Amino acid sequence: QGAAPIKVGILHSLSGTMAISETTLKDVMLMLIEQQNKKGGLLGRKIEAVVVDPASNWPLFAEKARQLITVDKVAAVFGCWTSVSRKSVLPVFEELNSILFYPVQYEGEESSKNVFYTGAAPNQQAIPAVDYLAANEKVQRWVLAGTDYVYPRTTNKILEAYLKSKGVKDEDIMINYTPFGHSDWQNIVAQIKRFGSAGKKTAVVSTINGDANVPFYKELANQGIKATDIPVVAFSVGEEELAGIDTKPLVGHLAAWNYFQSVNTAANRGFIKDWHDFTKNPKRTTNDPMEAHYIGFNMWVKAVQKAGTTDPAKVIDAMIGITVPNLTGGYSAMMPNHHITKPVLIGEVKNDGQFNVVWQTPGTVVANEWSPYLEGSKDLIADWRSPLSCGNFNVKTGKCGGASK
Amino acid sequence: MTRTSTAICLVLVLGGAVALAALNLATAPGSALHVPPYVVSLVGKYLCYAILALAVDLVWGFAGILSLGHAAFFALGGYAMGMYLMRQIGARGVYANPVLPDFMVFLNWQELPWYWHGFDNPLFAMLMVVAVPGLLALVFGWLAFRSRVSGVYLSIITQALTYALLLAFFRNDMGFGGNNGLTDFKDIFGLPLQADATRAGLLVATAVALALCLLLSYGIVTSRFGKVLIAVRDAESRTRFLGYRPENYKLFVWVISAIMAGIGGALYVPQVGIINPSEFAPANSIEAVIWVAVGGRGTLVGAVLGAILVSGGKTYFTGALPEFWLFALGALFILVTLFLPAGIVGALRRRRRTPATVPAPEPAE
Amino acid sequence: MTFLRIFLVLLALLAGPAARAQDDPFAGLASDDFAAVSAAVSALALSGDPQAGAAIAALKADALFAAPDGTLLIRGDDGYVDARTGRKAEDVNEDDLNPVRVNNAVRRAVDAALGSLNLFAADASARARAAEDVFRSHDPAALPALGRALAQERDAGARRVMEQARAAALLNAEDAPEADRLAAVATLRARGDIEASALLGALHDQPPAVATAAAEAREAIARHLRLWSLAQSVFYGLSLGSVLLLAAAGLAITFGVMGVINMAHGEMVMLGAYTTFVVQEAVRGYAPALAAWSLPISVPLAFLVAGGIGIAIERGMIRFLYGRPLETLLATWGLSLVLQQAVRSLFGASNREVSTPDWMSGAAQWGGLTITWNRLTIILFAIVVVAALMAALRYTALGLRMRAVTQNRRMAAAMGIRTPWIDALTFGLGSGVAGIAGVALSQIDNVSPNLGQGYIIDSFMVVVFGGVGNLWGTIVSALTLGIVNKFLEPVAGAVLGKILVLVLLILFIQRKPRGLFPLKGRAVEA
Amino acid sequence: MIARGKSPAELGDTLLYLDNVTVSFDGFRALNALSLVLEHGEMRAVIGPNGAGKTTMMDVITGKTRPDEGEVMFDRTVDLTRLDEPAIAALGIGRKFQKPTVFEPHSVWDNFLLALAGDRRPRFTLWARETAEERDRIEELLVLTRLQEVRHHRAGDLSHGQKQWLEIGMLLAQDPQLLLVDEPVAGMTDAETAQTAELLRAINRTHSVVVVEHDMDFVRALGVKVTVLHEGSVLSEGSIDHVSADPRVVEVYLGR
Amino acid sequence: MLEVRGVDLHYGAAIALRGVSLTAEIGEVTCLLGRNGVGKTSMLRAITGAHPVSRGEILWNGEPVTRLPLYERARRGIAWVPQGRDIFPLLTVRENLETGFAVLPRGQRRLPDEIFELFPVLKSMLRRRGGDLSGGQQQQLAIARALVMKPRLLVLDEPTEGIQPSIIKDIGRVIDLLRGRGDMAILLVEQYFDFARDLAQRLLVMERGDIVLAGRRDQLDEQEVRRRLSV
Ligand SMILES: Nc1ncnc2c1ncn2[C@@H]1O[C@H](COP(=O)(O)OP(=O)(O)OP(=O)(O)O)[C@@H](O)[C@H]1O
Ligand SMILES: Nc1ncnc2c1ncn2[C@@H]1O[C@H](COP(=O)(O)OP(=O)(O)OP(=O)(O)O)[C@@H](O)[C@H]1O
Ligand SMILES: NC(N)=O
Ligand SMILES: [Mg+2]
Ligand SMILES: [Mg+2]
Repeated sequence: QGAAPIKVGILHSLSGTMAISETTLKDVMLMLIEQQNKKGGLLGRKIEAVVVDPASNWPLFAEKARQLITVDKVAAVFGCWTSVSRKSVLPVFEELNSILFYPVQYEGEESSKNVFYTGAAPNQQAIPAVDYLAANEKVQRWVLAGTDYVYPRTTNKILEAYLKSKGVKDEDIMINYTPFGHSDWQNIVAQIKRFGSAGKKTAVVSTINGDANVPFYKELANQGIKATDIPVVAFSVGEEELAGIDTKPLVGHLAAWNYFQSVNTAANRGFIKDWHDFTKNPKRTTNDPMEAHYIGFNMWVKAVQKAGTTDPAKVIDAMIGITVPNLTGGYSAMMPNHHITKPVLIGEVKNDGQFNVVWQTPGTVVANEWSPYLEGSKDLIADWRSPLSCGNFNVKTGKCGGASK
Repeated sequence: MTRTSTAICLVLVLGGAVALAALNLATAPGSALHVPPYVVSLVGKYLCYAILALAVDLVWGFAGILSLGHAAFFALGGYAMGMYLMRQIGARGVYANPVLPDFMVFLNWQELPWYWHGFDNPLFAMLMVVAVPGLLALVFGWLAFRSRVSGVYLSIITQALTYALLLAFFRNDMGFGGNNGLTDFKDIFGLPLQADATRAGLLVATAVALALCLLLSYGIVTSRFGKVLIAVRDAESRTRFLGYRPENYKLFVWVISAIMAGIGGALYVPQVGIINPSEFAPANSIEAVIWVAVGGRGTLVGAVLGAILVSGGKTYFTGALPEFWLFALGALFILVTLFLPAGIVGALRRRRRTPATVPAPEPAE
Repeated sequence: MTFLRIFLVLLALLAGPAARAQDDPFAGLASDDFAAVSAAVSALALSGDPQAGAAIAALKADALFAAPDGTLLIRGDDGYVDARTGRKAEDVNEDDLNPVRVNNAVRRAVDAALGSLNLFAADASARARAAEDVFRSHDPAALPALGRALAQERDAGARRVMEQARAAALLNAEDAPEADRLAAVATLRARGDIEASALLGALHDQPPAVATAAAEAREAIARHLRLWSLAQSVFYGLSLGSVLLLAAAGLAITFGVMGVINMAHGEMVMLGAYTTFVVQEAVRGYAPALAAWSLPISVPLAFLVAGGIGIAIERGMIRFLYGRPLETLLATWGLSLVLQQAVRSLFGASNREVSTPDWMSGAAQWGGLTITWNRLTIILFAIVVVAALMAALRYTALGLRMRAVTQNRRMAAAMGIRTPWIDALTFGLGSGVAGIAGVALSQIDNVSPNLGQGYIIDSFMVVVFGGVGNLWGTIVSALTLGIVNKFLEPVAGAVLGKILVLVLLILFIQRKPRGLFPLKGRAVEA
Repeated sequence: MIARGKSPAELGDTLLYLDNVTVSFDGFRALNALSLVLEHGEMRAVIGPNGAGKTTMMDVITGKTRPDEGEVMFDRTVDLTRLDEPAIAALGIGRKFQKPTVFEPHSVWDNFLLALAGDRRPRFTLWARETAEERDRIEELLVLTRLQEVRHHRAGDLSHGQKQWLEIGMLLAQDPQLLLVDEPVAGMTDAETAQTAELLRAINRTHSVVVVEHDMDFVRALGVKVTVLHEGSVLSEGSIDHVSADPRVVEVYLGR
Repeated sequence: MLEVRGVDLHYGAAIALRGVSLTAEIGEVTCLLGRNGVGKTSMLRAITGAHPVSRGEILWNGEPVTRLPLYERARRGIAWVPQGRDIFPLLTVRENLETGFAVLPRGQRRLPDEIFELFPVLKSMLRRRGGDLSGGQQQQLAIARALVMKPRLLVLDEPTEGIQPSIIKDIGRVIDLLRGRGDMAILLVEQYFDFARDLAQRLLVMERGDIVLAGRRDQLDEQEVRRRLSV
């Protein structure tokens, strides 16, 4: 020991609207760092977490990112939840050539040299979920309900194109957007009910975000929409969100993730136990973005070991190809597009607030950071290996579009 | 708004900014005197906030209009600048579309909406920076002041205004990038945004803008116009019987103030690198009011001081006490109110004032 | 246990001798394949095995487990029971057990199976519910059971649902005669709700006459429902309005009456919601018998907690700020930050669960109107709270003193009114009412540190739109905003609808610069 | 007394003409078909019981209250009911309120400055500088109102009587054609009252004045025509001796 | 008996009363005279507790009340009719009157008929909002409101201001009547000298924050008093 510790930045909102989701991620990072230190640290040095609070304020994210990198001189940053916060810090990471691990499922359409996306791209979550419903629940009519922002908009665009490519007709798709924090769902739920009464099996694909979910599910329960009638499959509702809801009336509604707390593997059992010990709370839940950080952190550790340094430029190069075990019994690999491979799991809500995994992909799925279902991006690929080293290479024109270095 | 304090403030703002910029550019990164770029952009951001605070103080401190929606003008100025910066990207966006910004491409927009036209021209864009907030303020103010909407009613509709804009800009269909807003700017007036020199230049430009706004405000409030304004603030109906038209007075400062806020926002965007609808959040406007209250309402200099101190405090506390900073900041607000009733500047100045300005608490008034 | 007996008898009746021939009707249940499990459930229901009902019920309750050796075990309050034999199982190694997993398809099969079985329950409402389940599954296999159930049904309500169920099943049967089908369509048309319409819409391979009748019936139902949907929108509006009203009522006191720009109002609401959470946990822990009553218990407690904190705030802070209304904005904003963070530190950042008692869950159907119990309760609750508040202010000596103090503190003191005490009580009352609102909001929204933030803007708008200082205005304003919102929402969408409401509000204030019910006259200018 | 519906030409030297003016508040008639004519250069005293409608009448003239009915003409041609307060003030109608209202945060000096006749538009006041002329005029007013010593005090810190004086001074500073003075001597000592009467008489040489007062000695000292209002209309009119002798006025107002 | 001993009162740095002493006896009307701005109102504020004194002592029936808040003094029988009336503008006339109940035991909370005999106009306006009344009506209401409290020290600040002559006479009669009952001390600030002289047993004249002339009505030289009241 003796050497100065390696600093790692944690950039998650601890106050404001996103604190609900992000606080847990800060905690899990502290746990992972503590565990790594117990194992002797990294390159013979201790790891030290630098926690800041960007307070759900997007420009503050950029400010704090800059502070972490230039003032605290962190080797890597684990952080952000919303896409806008990531967009806000992205130029900072690129300018200062540092590393960000982004652990949340997002809309794709991005690949930066300095960001490692450990959450799901749309094809690692949304499309398999729709396939599941079509195959197993014989769904023919679709409600795409989301909060009005970029992630749901893009996801729904992709899903719409995908469903149409499968022969679903226009009138069998209903798209509905609500504001952030929408709390009065009476009308919309009734509308869904009406839409679902056309005689075809109907399902709701929900990209409703955070706060709005509790009142949404409460209203579903109240109006008596059961999963056996109109199932709802959500991409942003995990164990953490369900902790705030009485799930008895919601049994059978679905969520698509790459991890569920209920997955019964030795790795996961161990992780949950560590988590409970660390938080001294045997009831704390785990969720998908936590697993993403688990994977991301382990990948970073491995890459640093491989590169023999924490110098971001070297670590970035070392990252590609790193493979670590995930918590669901398989391995995740960092691909040249800076996204990771993930299994896709579909879970049904149980009455204890956990999910019952009813389906999963046989292997892992590689992320389509550029969606083949969108006009503008279907010709783009990302590959950060030299000589290509480009986040948005247009295979048609053969050029690395834009200025992304 | 005494002459001396205003002068001191001007010198500090201008001198400080120039010094920081010079130390950033002229010294080597290792040297003891070196000012890191982080500090340059941070101070630049504070000064933008100070412009907003000044704008709030002008209407609140002197015309009695408690605007809980001033950040809307700030954000509109910011969006105008953001649209210019967006157009500057040209084909360097991720989709390499020479005309459409990235967010339009991936949501399958076919052509640039009409209101985006012209923003590739810097002059036009700068005109819009003042025109858009100014026009909105003109229309809104004309309606409200003519109908004699005042007090909390006015405050709440300003809040409704910014909230409505927040929701509107959130909508992807509006064509302003939805929740993500506008980002990924490359350069401004042909200069690369990430260059230290550009940053230092922006800092100095902001300081100059702040100084001009301060001078302008000082000129306004110390003129006879300013006296009428104060009379309007405290006895609006009485001024009417003297033949003054309070609505015109209010409208004038309101529009000036909105334009100032817009300029603040326009300078803010290139320095923080993003503009998105959360800038319209009512909480932001309330924060601006709080800067003014902390610094001292109706003192101009106090607004500048308050904005810098509170934002600086926020920067410091969110880093040093990430889990408890809200306690610190909240307590600061409470303590300032209780112990410095006229704000920091007011407290420094409290000498000749009789307590009639500030009625004694229990049991008197 | 009567239930179980009837159920077993019935199974025997239903199944007949053929089913008994099967070897192990339980075999498919332990499968990993949900389709196989579904099939097994249906088969088991028909098998007539005396243990079938218990096994299916256990499946529904997630209490059926499979051991590695193929034994199926039902987990009960006191240990495990072998599903096949009904005997107590010894030496169960819990670690080896795998729960029999259920998905929606299995659940549907279970519901259908239990539905047919419960048609003979002792309780008429249970029979009606069972018939409703059959209606939804509209499984022709249930027809014989329905026929028998109908033959002995006395209760008119249950009978009606059974007939509808039979109509639904019949239309989906392969061999029903056309006349019966037409009669079935008429029955569904008479039912007249969305479900009936859905069922009719899903029909295929019907004789032409039936298809035409079904289409006509659907149109008739749609016409009928359109009228009701107007009433439905009004209900939604009232319901949203009552939520706004509750959220704003406390503010109408602290801001409307006292003139304190109380930015911490939302946090008082939040504290009320957390009180509800704590009460619920305490009741669960110490007095589970009272579980259904934890909400009513929370009401006075939330009032006391939020009110008490309100009094403390007034004594510690607000009282130094009278005569400086704008400074209260700054101080209470600071306070709201502190309270939010305090709750976050104490309870964690994530949502807390407050469950809905049974008597408040679900919905009643009234014609084409769906009335959800929790919303109805909240509407009534809001009316009671606000009426009590108005009465207290208007007719009690305390109310008079509160108003006197807030209009002219010094003169009120000169009249012998203990102003500090009244100030504290008034602020406490406003905060307490906010706390009560929190109890109601815990039923429909997140119980999180951010709860209050979501309502503060709306609350101020409601109070101002109604006219500051006018409780009656607050009521009308809240309900109007609620209804306008709910009429705009379907037309414009939720986001645009909200924007429109705000713009309308801004324009409205131009016409009425002091709100809906302005205080007029010299009294105001004075 | 006054013929209804006179054409402008017939109004002769009339400055202010109220005809059949009615104002009600929630059904209560504060003014009830009130008619009143004031000549150019005239000073009129208006008296009447509390609540007779005197202040309301001033509210109507200055545009603060819109009458439900009736005509209010100024200078024969201007219909005051169509104008708002600043427009009426700009015509040259100034007012002193019953309850003194001054600009509390401003000094006494600035109160006078703001009241001085002059361009009221923002674009003028923005550039306006205090002229020597203005300074002289304010000094004069300070002497007249005996506020020299408190010239730099906040107006809000003045005693009640001092505010009364300040407001009278502000009214003079406006130099209006018509002065409406609501209870100018309330709270003044007898000596001050006499002086005020003197002052008003002096002003009346060049201005028209309507004075409302309850102090009969003061009204007598003014020596002008008196109008007695009661329940919103004119009860009696004439010299002070005439109206004091009117038994109805004694009954409802003066008392025995 | 009310005794004021050497009271100073400041508004911020400005002094309004300098070591003033006075007494007011029960069963007497004591009248305080003085030009504008000499400190009469300030004196009454000191006595009622509306403004704190910076020095000196105030005794009411021998008990020091100097540090007691307004409402405690009101509960000891001190009622105040302030200059500017301070009507509760949004309360009805009846409610304005009922605010006086706070100092009364529960059984006595009735509006005495005598106030309506004195101010008949109030009777017809019970449901009107106080703030809507005319200036003079408000003044009447302010006096009536003080009487509801059944005070033992009645402090009136220019009660005749803005009131029509006939009612001024009535008010004079009432003050006399109240004094005549012998259980109340009355302290009256007045500019209207004739009114004061007719009512008062003792006269006090203030100048620049101090009492410069004091004595029983019959002992004082009326010309001297008048001189001090003019400029
Ligand atoms: N806004 C209002 N609402 C209700 N009543 C009003 C309003 N304004 C005035 N009044 C009533 O109208 C009547 C006339 O009031 P006004 O103030 O004109 O009387 P006044 O003659 O000036 O009396 P005073 O001599 O007491 O000042 C009074 O009875 C008053 O109560
Ligand atoms: N709230 C205040 N703040 C500062 N100064 C004040 C305040 N109130 C009164 N003064 C000053 O104190 C002095 C005495 O005022 P006070 O009101 O006691 O006079 P007064 O004798 O009642 O006069 P008036 O006859 O005009 O009512 C005056 O010079 C006045 O300017
Ligand atoms: N990336 C998301 N969920 O905002
Ligand atoms: Mg009057
Ligand atoms: Mg006085």
